[in-house]
Amino acid sequence: MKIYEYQAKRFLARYGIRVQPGDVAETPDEVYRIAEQLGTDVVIKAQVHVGGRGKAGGIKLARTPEEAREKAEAILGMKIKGITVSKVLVLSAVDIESESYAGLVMDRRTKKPVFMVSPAGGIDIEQVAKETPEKILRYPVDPFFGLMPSKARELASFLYSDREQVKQAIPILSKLYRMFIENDCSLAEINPLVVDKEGVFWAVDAKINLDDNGLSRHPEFEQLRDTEVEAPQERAAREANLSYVKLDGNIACCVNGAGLAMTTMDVIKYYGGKPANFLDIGGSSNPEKVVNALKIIKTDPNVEVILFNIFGGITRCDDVAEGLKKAVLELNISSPVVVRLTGTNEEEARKILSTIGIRVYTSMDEAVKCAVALVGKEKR
Amino acid sequence: MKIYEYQAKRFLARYGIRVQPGDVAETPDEVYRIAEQLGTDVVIKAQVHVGGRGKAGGIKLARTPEEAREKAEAILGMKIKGITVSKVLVLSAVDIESESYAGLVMDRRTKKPVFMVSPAGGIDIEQVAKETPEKILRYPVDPFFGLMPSKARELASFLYSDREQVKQAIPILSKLYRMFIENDCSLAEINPLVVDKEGVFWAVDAKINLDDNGLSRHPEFEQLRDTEVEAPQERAAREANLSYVKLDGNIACCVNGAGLAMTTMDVIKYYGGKPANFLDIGGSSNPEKVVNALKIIKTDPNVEVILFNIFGGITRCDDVAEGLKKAVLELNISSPVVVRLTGTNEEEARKILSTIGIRVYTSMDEAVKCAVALVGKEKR
Amino acid sequence: MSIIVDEGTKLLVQGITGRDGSFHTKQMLAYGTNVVAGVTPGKGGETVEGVPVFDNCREAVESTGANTSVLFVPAPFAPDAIFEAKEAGIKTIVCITEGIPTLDMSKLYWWLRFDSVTLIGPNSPGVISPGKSKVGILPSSIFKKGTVGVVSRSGTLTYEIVYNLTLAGFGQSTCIGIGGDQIIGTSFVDVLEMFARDDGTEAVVLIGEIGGTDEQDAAEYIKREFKKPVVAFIAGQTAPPGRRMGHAGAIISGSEGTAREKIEVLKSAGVPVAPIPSRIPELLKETVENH
Amino acid sequence: MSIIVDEGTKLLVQGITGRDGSFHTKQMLAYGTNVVAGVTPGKGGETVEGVPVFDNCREAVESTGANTSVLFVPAPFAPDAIFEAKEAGIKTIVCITEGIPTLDMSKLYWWLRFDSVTLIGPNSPGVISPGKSKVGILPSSIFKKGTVGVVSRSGTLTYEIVYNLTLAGFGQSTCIGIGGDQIIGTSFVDVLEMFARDDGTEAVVLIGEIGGTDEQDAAEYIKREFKKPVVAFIAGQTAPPGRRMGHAGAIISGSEGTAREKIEVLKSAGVPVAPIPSRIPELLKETVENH
Repeated sequence: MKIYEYQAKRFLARYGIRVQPGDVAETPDEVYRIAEQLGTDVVIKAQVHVGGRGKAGGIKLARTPEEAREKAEAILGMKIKGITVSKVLVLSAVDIESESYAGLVMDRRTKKPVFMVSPAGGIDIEQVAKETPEKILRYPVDPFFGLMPSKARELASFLYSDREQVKQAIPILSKLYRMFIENDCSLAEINPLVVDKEGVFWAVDAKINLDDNGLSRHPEFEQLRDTEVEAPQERAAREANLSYVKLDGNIACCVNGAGLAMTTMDVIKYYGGKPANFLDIGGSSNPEKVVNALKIIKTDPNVEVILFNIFGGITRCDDVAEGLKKAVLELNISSPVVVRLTGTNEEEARKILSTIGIRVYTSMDEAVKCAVALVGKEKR
Repeated sequence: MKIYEYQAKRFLARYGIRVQPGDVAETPDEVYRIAEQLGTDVVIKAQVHVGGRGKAGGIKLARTPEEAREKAEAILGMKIKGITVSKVLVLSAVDIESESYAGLVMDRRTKKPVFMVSPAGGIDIEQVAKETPEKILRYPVDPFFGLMPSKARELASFLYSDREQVKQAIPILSKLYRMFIENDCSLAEINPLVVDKEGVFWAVDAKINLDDNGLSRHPEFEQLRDTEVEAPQERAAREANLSYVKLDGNIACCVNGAGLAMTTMDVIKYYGGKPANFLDIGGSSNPEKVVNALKIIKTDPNVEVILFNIFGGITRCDDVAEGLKKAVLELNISSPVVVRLTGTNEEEARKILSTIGIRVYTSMDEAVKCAVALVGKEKR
Repeated sequence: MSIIVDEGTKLLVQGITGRDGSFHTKQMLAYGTNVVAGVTPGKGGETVEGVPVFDNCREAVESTGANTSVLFVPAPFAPDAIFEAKEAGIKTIVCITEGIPTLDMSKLYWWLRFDSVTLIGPNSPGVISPGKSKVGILPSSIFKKGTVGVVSRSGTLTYEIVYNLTLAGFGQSTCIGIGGDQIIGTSFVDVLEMFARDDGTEAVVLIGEIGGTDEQDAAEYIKREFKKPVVAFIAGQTAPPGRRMGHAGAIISGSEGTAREKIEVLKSAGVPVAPIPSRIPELLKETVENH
Repeated sequence: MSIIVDEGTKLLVQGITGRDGSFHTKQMLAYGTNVVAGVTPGKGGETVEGVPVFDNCREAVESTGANTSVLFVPAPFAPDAIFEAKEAGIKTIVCITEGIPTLDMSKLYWWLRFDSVTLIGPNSPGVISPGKSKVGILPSSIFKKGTVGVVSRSGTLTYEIVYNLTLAGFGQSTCIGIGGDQIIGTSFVDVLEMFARDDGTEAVVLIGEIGGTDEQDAAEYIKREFKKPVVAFIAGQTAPPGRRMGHAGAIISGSEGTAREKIEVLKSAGVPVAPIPSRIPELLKETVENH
């Protein structure tokens, strides 16, 4: 789960890492008041879950509260990579002397949290990795011992040559690690970690992703989720315990299993179609799940054809067919429905679906080809 | 470091393990007041660092405050295995239904904290181990994962057959483990762990030893040390950073290194003598250490001969000789001193000691034989 | 021959009294798997489908000699259950459970490695050596005894591909779902190493997906030293970056983990990659013939 | 031949700028030990006795190829220093430091085992293979090249016994002080296993003391499979129970760890035990001759 910069900074502050004073605002007037209260030059930063805010004009400096209001008017409501900005973070500006990078990521290859530090801060770490890899020190942290003082010192020494700065950076890195572990993060980065003209350290920008599998241990994190920026279908799917990702095609798919669902999208593309979504109804056979899935699909106006791809195993084909029948009758589904069924109770499923005139295939390829052929051609 | 039952129970209580209400007292009147305040039958327990209190008459039940005062009079001041009782713990008596054992020890062989539980509580666990080993479950706890819930349950199930009791015992075992780890214990046992007639769990007796090497992490534990029961020589040695153990012989020894110090005792015994102490002055060459060592030896009235055994390596023989010379002159040492010196700067040492007429040997055996021969024969 | 599970597998089912645990115990018994014990704390003494239930793994292993376990334990209790199985001496653990916190898996991964315990999963559909033993939730009917090893990060996609293989006459030595999570106990390379040593496996079908670099590592390993023919499929060619596609591990992070890169790396290691699952059997046939 | 340290030892001194570290660096260099690097955080760039000092172990190992380290680091920092040495790739760590909390050692012990790193100590005087390399604080002059392996829980007692051996004409292959703490990285059995494989060692002198069961384990191992002649000495025959005799590990707890029991068990394993150190050379002579 992604959280916003302002939320990430509250995590950092709770662990004693210094962040700039300021607050989050949703209107230009609020921005004015915050700037007035701060009484300093301020930075106004769009709060969105995508990168490239700066280039898109989502970060601006203001010298007066009036200027802050003006700048906020420009940022609030703007679109960054398709996302409308509804919140900005207003912060006292920092007089930057140097910028570095300090981040932790749960690394799949080493199966350890990996600490990455670079004196080349303020830019995307992937770019640094590509262009000047010698400027990154990567250290896979042993999960049993954590970040030992010797290693915190070694990382800090890679960032700074001044011994006083090394000394000050050590506890920041240790706190960042503790924050990462205690909150089940999958990513936590401070970029840039700034030293100002007076030698004070500031986490000027921060990003935290929380491990979805770890959320169960932190029920309070649910309130960090910004349900307003989720596509309504995605919110509904999450609440119905379905895996759904909206895409921009017109063939909706409804599949049991994530790998098969991705593959169904790939096969649609292969045969010249465009998938409208990723949707995994999971392994259980509950007909209600199918109804919920169709409710979600129905709200997507781009959908022209609905494709079911069910490989019965634990999932019973007849259960899916029952749910589909119920949904088609209750929800007044107007798009044509193409169904591929194989496996457990396939025959029973065919019988159920034949009563409502739905085409059933055994082969995924045939079903997909049929769905692609139906696009733009037919209303049910 | 050993601590008293009343101190151990404060550790347990801090971790939420139930102990009987009560307090520690040093006079019969205090015992009376505590018993009066408790308003129940009370148990009066001698606080000593040795086992076998019960058999020695150091634990008594009293039904009234008056009776408590009487019993306390008998216990306070009594000697248990040579130790004078100066403190008693006064506790509300518990109506015992069952007694079990739960203990943790840092195990040298498995290099792990080992949990031991036995439904045969209230008796010495070594005795249970010898006579009915099938009544003990030993579980070496992985130090990285700690006591996982599944294992706490398994241990609890070994103690109790009643499922409600199992459920209640699980958190007690988990708390005991956490207490053990967080306080660097080397031993922590509850014996007996009692279930009373109402099904309530009580840690009726408890013993905790703290890891000497871990004390540096817990400076506040120093105040748990009862310096009054230490032999005065031992306290002085501890304060001077020397390792000293008082024994009941008459040949004092002063050695560099613990293994050689033990061996010197063994060789004294082998040649028919009796060592007055174990004393290791350690590896450093500081003459002051030798002076401190002799100050301590001097306070032991049983000492008739003083034997130095120095194998010079890092320890310089001349430094030891300087210290010895200084001490003999300043402290007015009347017992004969026999010295064995070998190694670094041996010649210089011989010269120094020849000026004060001390016999110097190269062979440990010869020095020891000389010391043994001198017992009862000579005053310097 | 086969790998991981076979006739010698003596299975312990952790969470046997639950809905999924009892259902799949029945299925596994029906397939012929030697299910010797179950564990559910507090339910010791009961039986499920004739299988004795114990309160803990230690008693189960001591009483039955179980050497393999499968987990149908809810995520919050699964790390402890894995821990317990290992402490009881189990050497192969198959974790069906999904949703275990990644940090817990990081610790367990290394801790199990230290004692050479094989963990399949978490979030795995299980392992089957057709005709010998099935451990997990895979639908028995689609598998056929043979000499193709199948290894996959997925569940139903594996069934889809195995179904195609079986229809085309390719039986399987062992099929393994290594699991869809970010940190899993056994990687493609680990399984390939086992297949390399297994006389019963003559060719391998590798089913990857977006996210991580496990397929790239496999490609490198194959190029370096794997001698048997391999064909592959990568799911998620049309998946958008930055979005998790069901599996916790199926996510393109930054530029890492795209299907395109995986396909290219596999191809450059000499592994043909099928564009869609239905092409796998013919590709396998060609590859085996040209090998 | 020899074990643990030899001509190939490239030594890193952790805590080299301290009083003990610099003094013993000089001594080790004088003995001919190949001291290639030192580490003291914050002192990188300095030199001690001509040895370059680095800020951390990683840089020291990368720059010098050090394969062994010795610790002269105060107890509160020693666990981290051991950790750091291992993370930098050091495969043999000799810990002179005394007073490390036992719980820290418990964790480090297992963690080092997992990667087959040899830890000698803590609270060890070091290791010497006479004429080849000395790592630690042992006084050089008493040692003599030869074929007797010496292993001991003690410091000066070892010197005493080696002194007797050398005077009697018995040179040493390697002498190891395994350390006087409760939890130590390398036990008697571990060292005996190394001596068993070492062609340069023809007989062994084992110097034990009260506390623990390491000598009993050694006796059992010797009885079972150790083929070379062994003689032993056990210190603390007159030590009272329940009192710590200097070394953290030298304590009789309950009925465990008495000298009497150790001596009996060793004798029943066919190991002659000398009553006092001066008897060891003659006992060794007899034992070797009768072997």
